[in-house]
Amino acid sequence: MSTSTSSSVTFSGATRIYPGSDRPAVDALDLHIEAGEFLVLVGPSGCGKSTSLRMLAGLEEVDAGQILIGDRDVTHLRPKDRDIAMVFQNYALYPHMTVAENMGFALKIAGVDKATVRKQVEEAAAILDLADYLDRKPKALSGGQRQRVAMGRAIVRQPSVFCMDEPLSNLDAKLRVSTRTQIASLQRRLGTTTVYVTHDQVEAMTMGDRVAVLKDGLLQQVDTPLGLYEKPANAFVAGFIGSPAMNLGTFSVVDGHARIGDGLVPLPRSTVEAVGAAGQVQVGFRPEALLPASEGDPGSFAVQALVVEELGSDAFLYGDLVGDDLRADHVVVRLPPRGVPQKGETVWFTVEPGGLHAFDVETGAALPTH
Amino acid sequence: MADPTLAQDAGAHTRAATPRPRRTRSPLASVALHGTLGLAVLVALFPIVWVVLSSLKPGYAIQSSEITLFVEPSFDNYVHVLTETSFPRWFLNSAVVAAFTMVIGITMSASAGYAMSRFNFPGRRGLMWVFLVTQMFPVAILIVPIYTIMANLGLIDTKLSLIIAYCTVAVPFCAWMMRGYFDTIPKELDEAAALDGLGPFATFYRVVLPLARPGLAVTAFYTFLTAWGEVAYAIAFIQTDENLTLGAGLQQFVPRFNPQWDSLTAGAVLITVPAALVFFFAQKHLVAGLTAGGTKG
Amino acid sequence: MTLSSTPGPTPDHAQPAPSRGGRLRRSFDRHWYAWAMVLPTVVVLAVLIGFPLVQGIWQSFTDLNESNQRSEVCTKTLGGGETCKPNPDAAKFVGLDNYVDVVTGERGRFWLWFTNTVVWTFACVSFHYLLGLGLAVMLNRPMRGRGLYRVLLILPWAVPGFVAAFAWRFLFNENFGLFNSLLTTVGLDPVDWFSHRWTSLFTAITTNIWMGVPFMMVAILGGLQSINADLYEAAEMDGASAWQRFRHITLPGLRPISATVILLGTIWTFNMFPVIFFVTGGQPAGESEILVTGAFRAAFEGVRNYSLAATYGVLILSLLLVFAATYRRALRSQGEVW
Amino acid sequence: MRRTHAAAVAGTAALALVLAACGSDSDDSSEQNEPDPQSLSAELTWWDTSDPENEAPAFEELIKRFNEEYPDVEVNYQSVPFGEAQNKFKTAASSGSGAPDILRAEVAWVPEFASLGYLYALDGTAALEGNFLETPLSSNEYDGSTYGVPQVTDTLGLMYNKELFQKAGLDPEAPPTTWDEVREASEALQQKAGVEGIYLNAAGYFMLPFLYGEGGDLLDVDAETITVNSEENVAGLTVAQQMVKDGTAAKPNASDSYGTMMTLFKEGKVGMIVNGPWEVANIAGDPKFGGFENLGIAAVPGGSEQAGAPVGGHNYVVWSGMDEAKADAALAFVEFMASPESQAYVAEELGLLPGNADAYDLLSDNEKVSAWQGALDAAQPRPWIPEGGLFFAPLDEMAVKVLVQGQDPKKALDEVAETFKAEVVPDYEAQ
Repeated sequence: MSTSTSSSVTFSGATRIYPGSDRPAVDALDLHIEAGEFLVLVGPSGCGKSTSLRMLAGLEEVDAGQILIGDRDVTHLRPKDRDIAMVFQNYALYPHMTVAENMGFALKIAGVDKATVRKQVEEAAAILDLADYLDRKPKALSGGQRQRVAMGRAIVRQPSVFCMDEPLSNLDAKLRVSTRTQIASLQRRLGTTTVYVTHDQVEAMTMGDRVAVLKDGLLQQVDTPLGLYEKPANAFVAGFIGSPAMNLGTFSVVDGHARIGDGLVPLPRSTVEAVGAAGQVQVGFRPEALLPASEGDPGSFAVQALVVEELGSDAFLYGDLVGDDLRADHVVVRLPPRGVPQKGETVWFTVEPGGLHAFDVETGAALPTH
Repeated sequence: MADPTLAQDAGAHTRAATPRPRRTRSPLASVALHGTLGLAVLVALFPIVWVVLSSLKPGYAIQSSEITLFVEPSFDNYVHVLTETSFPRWFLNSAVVAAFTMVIGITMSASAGYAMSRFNFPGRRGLMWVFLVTQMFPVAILIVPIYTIMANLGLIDTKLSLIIAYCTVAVPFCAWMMRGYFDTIPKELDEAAALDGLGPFATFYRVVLPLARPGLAVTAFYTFLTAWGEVAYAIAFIQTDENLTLGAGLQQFVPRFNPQWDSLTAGAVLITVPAALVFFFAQKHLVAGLTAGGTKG
Repeated sequence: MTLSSTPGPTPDHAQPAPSRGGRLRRSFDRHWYAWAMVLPTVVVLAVLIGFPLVQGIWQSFTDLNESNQRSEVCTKTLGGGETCKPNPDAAKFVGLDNYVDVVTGERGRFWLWFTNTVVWTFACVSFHYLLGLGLAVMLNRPMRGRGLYRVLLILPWAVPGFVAAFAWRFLFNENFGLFNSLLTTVGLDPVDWFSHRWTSLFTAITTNIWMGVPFMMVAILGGLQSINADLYEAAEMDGASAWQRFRHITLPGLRPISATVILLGTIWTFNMFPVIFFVTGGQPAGESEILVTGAFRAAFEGVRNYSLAATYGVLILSLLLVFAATYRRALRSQGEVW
Repeated sequence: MRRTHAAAVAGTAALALVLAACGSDSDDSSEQNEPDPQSLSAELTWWDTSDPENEAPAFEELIKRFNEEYPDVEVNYQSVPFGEAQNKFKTAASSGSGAPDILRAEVAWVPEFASLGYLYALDGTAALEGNFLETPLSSNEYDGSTYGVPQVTDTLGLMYNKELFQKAGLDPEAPPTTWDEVREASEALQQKAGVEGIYLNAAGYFMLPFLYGEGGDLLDVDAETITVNSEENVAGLTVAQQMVKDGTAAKPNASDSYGTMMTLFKEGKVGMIVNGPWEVANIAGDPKFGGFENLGIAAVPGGSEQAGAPVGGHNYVVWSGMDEAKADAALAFVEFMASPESQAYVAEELGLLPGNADAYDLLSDNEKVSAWQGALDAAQPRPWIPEGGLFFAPLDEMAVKVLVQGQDPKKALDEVAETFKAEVVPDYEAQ
């Protein structure tokens, strides 16, 4: 299959306000996606990720700002003139057409001759392992097959941009994992710019070249998966990315230390300076960033184990901070699988060097930690 | 859902209430159920049967002090109506008027229903109410002003005048119903079509309409029936035998004195048969079509 | 691939124009096809119903009738020219006189017709609904011959209205009708159906119920099939009896469709002209007339009184509007929205 | 006598009327420019309201004959059911489009249509030159002009079953002449023949013989007074009600009482009815009745004052919206249809009574026509005013109230008078 000319995508102050609502669903989104890049839009439901994608596809009005595909301003172009293809969450296959007709429909509309359509459909079907099903109607296919037809319909067109709106959410867990890798590898093979929407941060982390995190219509951060993981721009991103989620809590700052439970964890000087007179800081550390310690070790704090999950390769301890009755949040700690503490035991931990994240209590913005 | 093509991709569709595996009914309950339904069928059929029986009697025996099921049964009345009156012409006219009303009515109500279902255009909510209000003003009072309008358009004594008038009667309800039906067809299909390069009209025509067949069947049936046996507009607008339709034509069998019961009963049976046939072919779709329309209506 | 090449030049409106004209233009660009799709219907309804309706509202405040609608009265003699003189009593504005006359019973019998209409509408719609519901529930069960029952029960719908009216009038005929003959056969006295207000209305109501049940039945049957069968199984697990399942699952599940068909049924029945007109003809002595038929006779017998007809039309429309608004509010309060 | 209408003198024999009424004021101006029938060319539309099954063929035959004389005048014959024609014509005429050039109008419609400007006045035209019966002709007059030409006339008479009369020991050649005699005959029929004596149609028009019989009328047109609730009318109506109450007459139905009356009479289940010439062919043709020989026809029975029945019938009228270029053709057609020969033909075929007096000369040996001679003697014109079309709805209700529901005649008539005052003739004085 020949590779298509792939284009960059640029959102420039793109805003969408639904009629009857005061708050923008997408608020002045600025985002540049390189040609050939796989970008994932992720965020909790209602964050505007789907709306952003639909604005790009031309299915949603753009109330302010611009959207460019390559150098072309497509802000007010009709969907069909944007040279994009989309995979819908429920696939939106035409029930009255066969698989082949579904896949070739766009080409047929564009006036491509029948033989070429058939050829391209067959090529796509071969890639997606759908060759045996071309003459079936969608209702005669399994969920996974339908999903592949939807993919096939998109790739047959060889568009300059793929838009995918949670295309895996209707599959069972196991199929989701395998399809995830198939889509990612297919995208890499085709080299088509792809904007992929999901609410599942695992999907986002595993599939995207870069991941854009949205919340309440506002772009929080765009970075590579690892970049997001290691340098979250704010507490929201920090809490959203990673599984199990980062331990986050607000603690008072005492003499350059954060008081965490009974313990005092030293804070970097730059952090303390940034906290200033506020006296409180939001501190985060990932479950794998805690090291076992003994009582009395400097910078250590105590956790009383409530539940211990043993997964074989890892173990996770869920516990309460000792000495901080006010806090209800549990602390999650990843432990090596052997010799895990018992339920009810009190265990001491320190944060590994560089494993500490600090955020402004008010704004949630990341504070310097070096 | 009677139409399986819709059932799967719609996602939101509930599981059809197909016969569940149930305990078998007790014989008594079974008798009660069939008895009640049998009685209902009897009530539904017997006026029709009575007219059919009457149509087989000679004219003088139809309204008579002695009530009998059969009096010299024959098809003479049918032969008379079909060969010696203008009935065949009226029948043809009715067929033409009903067919065009059906086609135009479906087109109008489906496109209006689609617009109301899919596009959030200014005036949409008001339109739903307007459609309702048009059903509230009595037709009997509207006939004279509508006649004047038709006269100004030069449409008096044309079949077109009837077709237009019948559309005003049938389209509001049908548009309401079609809107409900379109609401059950996933919007993503339209969006997929838009991305595949179809404009709004082509999307409607090539993607949505083929999926709306049950709804269209109901609309077809409803518009057909509206036009087929209508009397009041036909009497007012049609001036010549050339264009007379069945409803109005049959009134000629009921002159001031001396009603032609023989011709009238035979005509009544003949007028009902095509409606019943149309209904028979549409009925498979009726339930599914009204479901969607009604649920969301 | 040629397909992925850039289509034509960018349209001129690509740059958002903040001006008011631009916004209107954008609104048009965005909605023109929606408007185009409703336009034929709206135009036809506006011309054939909207215009007469507005005209009717205006006319109901005048004394317009067939004889005073022209400003001149002309006498044409065949082959001998024409003489015209101004109409001495041309139509004029009379304010609310028509409404006062009608509502006080000065002209016509508004309150008699109104009560008849209410009884008629209520009886017809409730029986339509209850019988339709009962039959639909029965037909929704798996059983032998279900398809046949359904076809036969829907058949009355296919009978044109005036044919049905004629058939029933025939059956109720006092001297030659089947019903009285059956009553006599079983030793009862024949009934003078059309000699009393209520028996006369009864004949019309019976006819209309017969005509209208199939529509309701089909609509409700459709509604029943859209109720999730899981709910019944869950309820059975919870130990609900058949009646409780009907009460707590079937009825609430049918509420959306019921709301629609009852509203439409009420409007249609309220204005159902042919059944009363053909079956009872208003007998005895106009006592079984409903508003539409009464209004028709009052305004269209002899010299037509257009303003009176319009007055009745506006009154009927207002009554139905009040009903629809109240009904909608009641539904809203129960959480139904349409 | 309260009647003051000009045509009141018409209570003389029909044939005498012929002589008295012959178009005295017909001037001969139109005769001079009478067009050549061959050269006349036009297309006319005629709405006929007669029975399309039984009566229409005769009229279509006349059109054929007309075309022999006027080959280029095309007449589009359209049968319009009587019950629809009035509204249909008015709707079309008031909108100025779609009305026929020529209409067969019931006598009461003409003044109403004329007052609305829907008709051409025919004064001074050839169409009015015929020798028309004065009473039918008078129904065409409005405001000093004449708007129509009589086609047929009719009235109500007593129709009876001769065979049943014989069975009951009554003389079939000496029918009852008063309501009291009807009562006696009815008793005989009930007792000896085992059938109902008489069936009274519970409708306003059919009550008129009872009112006229006591010397009553609906309105006094000259004095502009509503007289419908006069003592005479109450008395007349009481006679009718009494006949139903004491069983002399069969209890009428509220709905379709006319059809019931006809069916029972044709079946030989009732001995006498009051009805008009339009039913003669129908009754005579019914297999259960026994043919025309079995049908007796007489004048309506009289009350204490006189025997009186309303005049009915139909006229030819010309729509004022017709293109005047077609005037000659339209007049020629109406003239032809109203000619003695044409009317005599219709009478021969259908048994209807001509409106043209000269037609009776051609029908002297037609027993179906001559049978009505006595009844026509008793014919009285109705008040020919535009509001005439509004009389009968309240009167029909009144008839049902009195005959079917047994209400007090005085009260029922007072209600009619109120309705007349409120809705029909508000300018008239109540009595």
